Amino acid sequence: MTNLAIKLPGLKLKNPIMPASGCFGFGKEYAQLYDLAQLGAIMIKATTVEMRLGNPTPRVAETASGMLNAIGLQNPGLEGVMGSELPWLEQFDVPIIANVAGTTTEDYVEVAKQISTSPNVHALEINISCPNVKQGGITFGTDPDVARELTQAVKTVSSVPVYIKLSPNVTNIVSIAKAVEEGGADGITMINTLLGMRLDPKTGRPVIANITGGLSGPAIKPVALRMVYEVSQHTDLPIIGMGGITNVDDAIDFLSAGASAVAVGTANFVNPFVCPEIIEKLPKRLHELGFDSAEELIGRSHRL
Amino acid sequence: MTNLAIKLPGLKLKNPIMPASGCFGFGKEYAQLYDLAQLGAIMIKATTVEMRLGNPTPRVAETASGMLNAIGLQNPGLEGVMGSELPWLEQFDVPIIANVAGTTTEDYVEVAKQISTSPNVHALEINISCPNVKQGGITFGTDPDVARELTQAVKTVSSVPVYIKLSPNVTNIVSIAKAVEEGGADGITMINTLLGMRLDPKTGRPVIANITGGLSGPAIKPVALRMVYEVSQHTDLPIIGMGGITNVDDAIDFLSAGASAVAVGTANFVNPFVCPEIIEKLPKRLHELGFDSAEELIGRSHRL
Amino acid sequence: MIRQQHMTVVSQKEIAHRIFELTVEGDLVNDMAAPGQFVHVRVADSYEPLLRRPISVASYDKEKRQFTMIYRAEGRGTNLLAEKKPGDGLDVLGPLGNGFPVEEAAKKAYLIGGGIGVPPLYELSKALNERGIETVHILGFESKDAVFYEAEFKSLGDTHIATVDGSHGTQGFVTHILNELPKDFDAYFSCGPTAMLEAVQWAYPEKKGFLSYEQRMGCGIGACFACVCRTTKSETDYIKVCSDGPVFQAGVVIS
Amino acid sequence: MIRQQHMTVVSQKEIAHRIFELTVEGDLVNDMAAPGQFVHVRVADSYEPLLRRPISVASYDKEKRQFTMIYRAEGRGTNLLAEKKPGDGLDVLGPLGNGFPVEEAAKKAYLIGGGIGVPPLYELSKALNERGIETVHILGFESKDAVFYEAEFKSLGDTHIATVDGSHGTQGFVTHILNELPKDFDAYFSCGPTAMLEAVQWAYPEKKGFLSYEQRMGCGIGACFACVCRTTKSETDYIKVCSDGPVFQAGVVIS
Ligand SMILES: Cc1cc2nc3c(=O)[nH]c(=O)nc-3n(C[C@H](O)[C@H](O)[C@H](O)COP(=O)(O)OP(=O)(O)OC[C@H]3O[C@@H](n4cnc5c(N)ncnc54)[C@H](O)[C@@H]3O)c2cc1C
Ligand SMILES: Cc1cc2nc3c(=O)[nH]c(=O)nc-3n(C[C@H](O)[C@H](O)[C@H](O)COP(=O)(O)OP(=O)(O)OC[C@H]3O[C@@H](n4cnc5c(N)ncnc54)[C@H](O)[C@@H]3O)c2cc1C
Ligand SMILES: Cc1cc2nc3c(=O)[nH]c(=O)nc-3n(C[C@H](O)[C@H](O)[C@H](O)COP(=O)(O)O)c2cc1C
Ligand SMILES: Cc1cc2nc3c(=O)[nH]c(=O)nc-3n(C[C@H](O)[C@H](O)[C@H](O)COP(=O)(O)O)c2cc1C
Ligand code: FES
Ligand code: FES
Repeated sequence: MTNLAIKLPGLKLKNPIMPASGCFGFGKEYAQLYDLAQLGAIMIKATTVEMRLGNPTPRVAETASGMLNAIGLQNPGLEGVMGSELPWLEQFDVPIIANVAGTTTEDYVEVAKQISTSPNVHALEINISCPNVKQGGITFGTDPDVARELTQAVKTVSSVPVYIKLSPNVTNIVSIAKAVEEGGADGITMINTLLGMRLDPKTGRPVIANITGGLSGPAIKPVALRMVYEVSQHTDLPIIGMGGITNVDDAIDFLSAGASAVAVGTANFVNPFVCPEIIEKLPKRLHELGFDSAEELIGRSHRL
Repeated sequence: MTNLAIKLPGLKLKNPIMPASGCFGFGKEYAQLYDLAQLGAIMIKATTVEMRLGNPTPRVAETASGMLNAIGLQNPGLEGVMGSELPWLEQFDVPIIANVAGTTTEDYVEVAKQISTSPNVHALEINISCPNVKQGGITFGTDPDVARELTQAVKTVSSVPVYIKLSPNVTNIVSIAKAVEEGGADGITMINTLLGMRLDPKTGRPVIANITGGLSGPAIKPVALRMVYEVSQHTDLPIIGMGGITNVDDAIDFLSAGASAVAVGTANFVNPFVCPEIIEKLPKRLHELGFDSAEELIGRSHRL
Repeated sequence: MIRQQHMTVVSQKEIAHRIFELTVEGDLVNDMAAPGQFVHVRVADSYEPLLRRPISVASYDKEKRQFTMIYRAEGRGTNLLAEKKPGDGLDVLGPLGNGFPVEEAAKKAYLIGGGIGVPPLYELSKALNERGIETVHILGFESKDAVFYEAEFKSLGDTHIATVDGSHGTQGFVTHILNELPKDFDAYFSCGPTAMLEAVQWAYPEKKGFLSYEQRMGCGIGACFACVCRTTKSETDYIKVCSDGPVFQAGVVIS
Repeated sequence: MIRQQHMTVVSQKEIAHRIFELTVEGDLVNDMAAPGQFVHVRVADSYEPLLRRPISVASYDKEKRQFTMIYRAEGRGTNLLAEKKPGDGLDVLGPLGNGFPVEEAAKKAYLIGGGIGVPPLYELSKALNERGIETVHILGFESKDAVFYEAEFKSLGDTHIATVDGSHGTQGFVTHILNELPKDFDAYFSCGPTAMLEAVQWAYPEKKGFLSYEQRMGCGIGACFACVCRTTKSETDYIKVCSDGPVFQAGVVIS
């Protein structure tokens, strides 16, 4: 039997496949389609201290093999998430990774402190990389010093292990990764979206109301894979990799590049069953490749 | 009649469409297919002081709506380019933009000084952004101070206007653009490729012998467009925009975003007639959109 | 229940200029619950185009396990959809959203549609007529060659057509017709461009009305927050067009 | 002359396991100059897959304006190609490269092919036979179900088949057969995996040989420097497989 289990700080994953934050809401919609307990974990939508209504619409636009989004961190706020979303998710035997966002360090600290006490939240994912919030947000992910300090602040208050979600919109992602490692992070999740834009050729206007948006989907996979490959060689932190994963071979690629688990974002919109399908196919594919466990695959590209 | 002509430092373009450097060799191959005099200009393959043999193969790999390349600046060297490639191109009434590459500032200065004296070289494109050369190259494009100094050094020796080609693999492309503006650049060309990677899911090995490669093609268009939009608002330099242009509407988008002309790279491999086809379609499309000239379109997205 | 199903194309026909009528077959039809629901269609087994396209259910037949969509081939995705031939497969996610509440009409209903907003009104009209409710159809199109289903609607009740260029029916918008018609109906149902919905809403502030909205979509099932609109309820209230709608009572959605 | 042409599919047939024979029609055939040339095929009008696929010309008929490719449906692109049906269009760039120099054979030639390297040898064999040259075919495949064109080659000359698993012909590689055959030929021509080309080259250092190479390609016409190989000429010499080849004299290419 092929062993899919992966152990990471705070997380005993049945398998290394989970939906990415913002692409799965708080699970309710996909629970209509399949049993969420199949998933390795669930990364829930970003939570901020107060409720947020996000950006004006249109918030999404299609691009070649990708999409842009500028949702703008719409979420019911800490109270809503802890009062209703997380308790509802307790019915499923699946660890929750809570995605934490904010504008100031205090925001992050507040959300991290509180949400990490929820019984089913096994880890935090600190979103220092969302390109769609105007102040704060983005700069945390692009300056190593700021990233280190934020990591330290969040670590101090969190009751569960802390993963920092890195932005790809940087010159040197390894330096950010090292900074958050120094700051005490337990792990890294990467990558968030690439900053992009689409114009309407007829009018010349940006299609997304927010002008720019975050590029995700198969188009960005080569960039994501390269960054996971680099970061995994230069830090000791485990990585949850993502960016354009659409099928079992994409998941294999990220594990090979050095990720210990993977998250699937945009592909959920194209095929809502993509996560259970990858989970189902993974054992057979690992077997074909001559591996007895998912764990053996991790980082094999470095060993060749 | 729709007017396609564009005037840029050193360049009187019949139309704003030209092939991008490295995707058109030195023109010989495409001259078998159509009359090169139709083109607005030609950006020739990077030239280095000495002949270079480039990287081992495989040098290209396909990705979703894109491709990776790691050619490694293979070229016949200054002597070969000036002695045979450029003279051959003199038979066509088309301005040449010579792409200059190197490992040290001295390399760039040497190539710029000499190649800018060729009669049909009307401008230089300084490639400070090639991700496929191991030393030098990449760092010039990621540090504003280094970029400024290189620009100054090249400007001092060049007999023709100097365009700096920016790398998208940076946190803040506007700061690099401003630096090269301060350094005396006459224009900017952007973007070069995004650094990416592909693995073979069977073996876990990188497909490209050089491990990583530069991502180009439709996949990167949203990133390129966003960067042109940003840079054009923060510098006064004219921009030759590129990244994923495949058809007339893509060209329109880059002009709308603030580019004064555009270059077509990867699409030449998919459709070798892409440049003349875009040139042919442009007048009709401009007319449909209510414009009498290509020039009027430049930067219209900022004015809406 | 929402399903993702590989359905089979039964027929595809161009019924007006670049307007296609596409009928597909599969069990997913069993779960259709009301006129006005939509499906999310994957037009190609490729990453480009990547996203599904939302298309309304124009009519369905549970016995035959078939439903029909009517759409305009406009952009990349719908043009690819127009290439599908009988026997081809089609990846459909649905049925999605909540449809029109037929039970809200008592005696007479106005069905007001514009362009590619017209299709869902067809199944709606059938359902209303089955309940003995009189339907009047006010349909707007760009021009004569874009008009479709005129005969079908006529067979169900009074049908008025407006075209922007006047090449067929009244010249102008549906509102031009509405101004001339009596207000003797008890409910109206509308689907079309947002500007039209707004105009209709303003025209009948005192009537019970139900409007079907459009928004750019990601997931189509309520998970991604792409398709939200603010509401008149409170500063912080919002709806998702895909899962809370696409049909909303008039006066609720701020568009 | 190199052309890009929207050709028409005449026929498509699976002639061995996942091996397809595809015949297309168009004026581009007129420019074919020698066996061993290839074409660069766009398999879909989409950005994904993006790049063209290089496929050898297996045979061509100028009178009918048709040529045939034989390929293995393996990855994304060739699998899409396998879906093409008669009447469909196919965007072909070609003819590309330089073929085999038939004039270099005097009396008897060995044609040595492996797997999907076998197809171009078919047109070559026809051309050699037309010139009155005796051809012997030594063809290697994975297994019995991957063997194709055995009868076609037999009708042109002695034909020896090797399969890796021994399910048909000799067990092993083409080199196992070559070891047993006399060296009474004056030229050999070979196409197949690089390892096979190397082995063949080593086997006959004293003979005139011509080898057809494969490399990952971008443009296919010599502009992008994707497909280069170093040569034995000098430290700084190189060739491009697409435009200088794909056929090179034995001993030239460092692979
Ligand atoms: C609930 C709902 C029901 C609909 N029902 C119908 C119908 O019955 N018939 C019909 O012809 N059209 C209908 N539409 C509109 C239809 O979804 C768009 O025309 C279609 O998505 C355009 O796709 P494209 O490939 O032609 O254009 P592209 O320009 O290639 O589309 C690019 C992206 O923008 C999105 N998009 C573009 N236009 C629209 C739009 N008007 N609404 C939402 N998304 C859009 C696409 O879905 C895609 O993600 C409906 C829309 C919604 C939201
Ligand atoms: C000059 C030449 C002639 C050829 N003739 C034939 C032929 O007659 N019959 C046949 O079956 N095959 C032939 N090949 C190999 C054929 O090009 C590849 O099998 C095909 O490109 C694989 O595409 P795919 O979509 O199946 O695979 P994918 O894995 O989707 O391909 C991804 C990318 O890698 C490239 N690639 C993958 N394998 C190869 C390969 N072996 N050689 C070159 N590029 C590759 C593809 O072109 C594409 O750009 C030839 C190759 C060359 C260079
Ligand atoms: C619609 C949408 C909403 C997203 N919202 C969030 C979010 O709230 N927090 C976050 O950290 N990442 C968010 N992301 C980024 C994804 O989690 C993921 O990092 C990115 O999309 C790359 O993966 P993919 O290519 O598989 O989508 C969002 C992405 C999309 C497409
Ligand atoms: C095969 C290949 C070779 C390239 N070589 C060069 C080069 O020598 N110098 C350079 O400045 N850019 C080079 N580029 C980058 C292109 O000029 C262009 O900036 C990039 O590909 C984005 O445009 P595209 O998406 O239209 O290809 C190369 C790109 C490709 C695909
Ligand atoms: S489309 Fe995703 S929430 Fe409506
Ligand atoms: S494939 Fe471009 S040079 Fe050969």
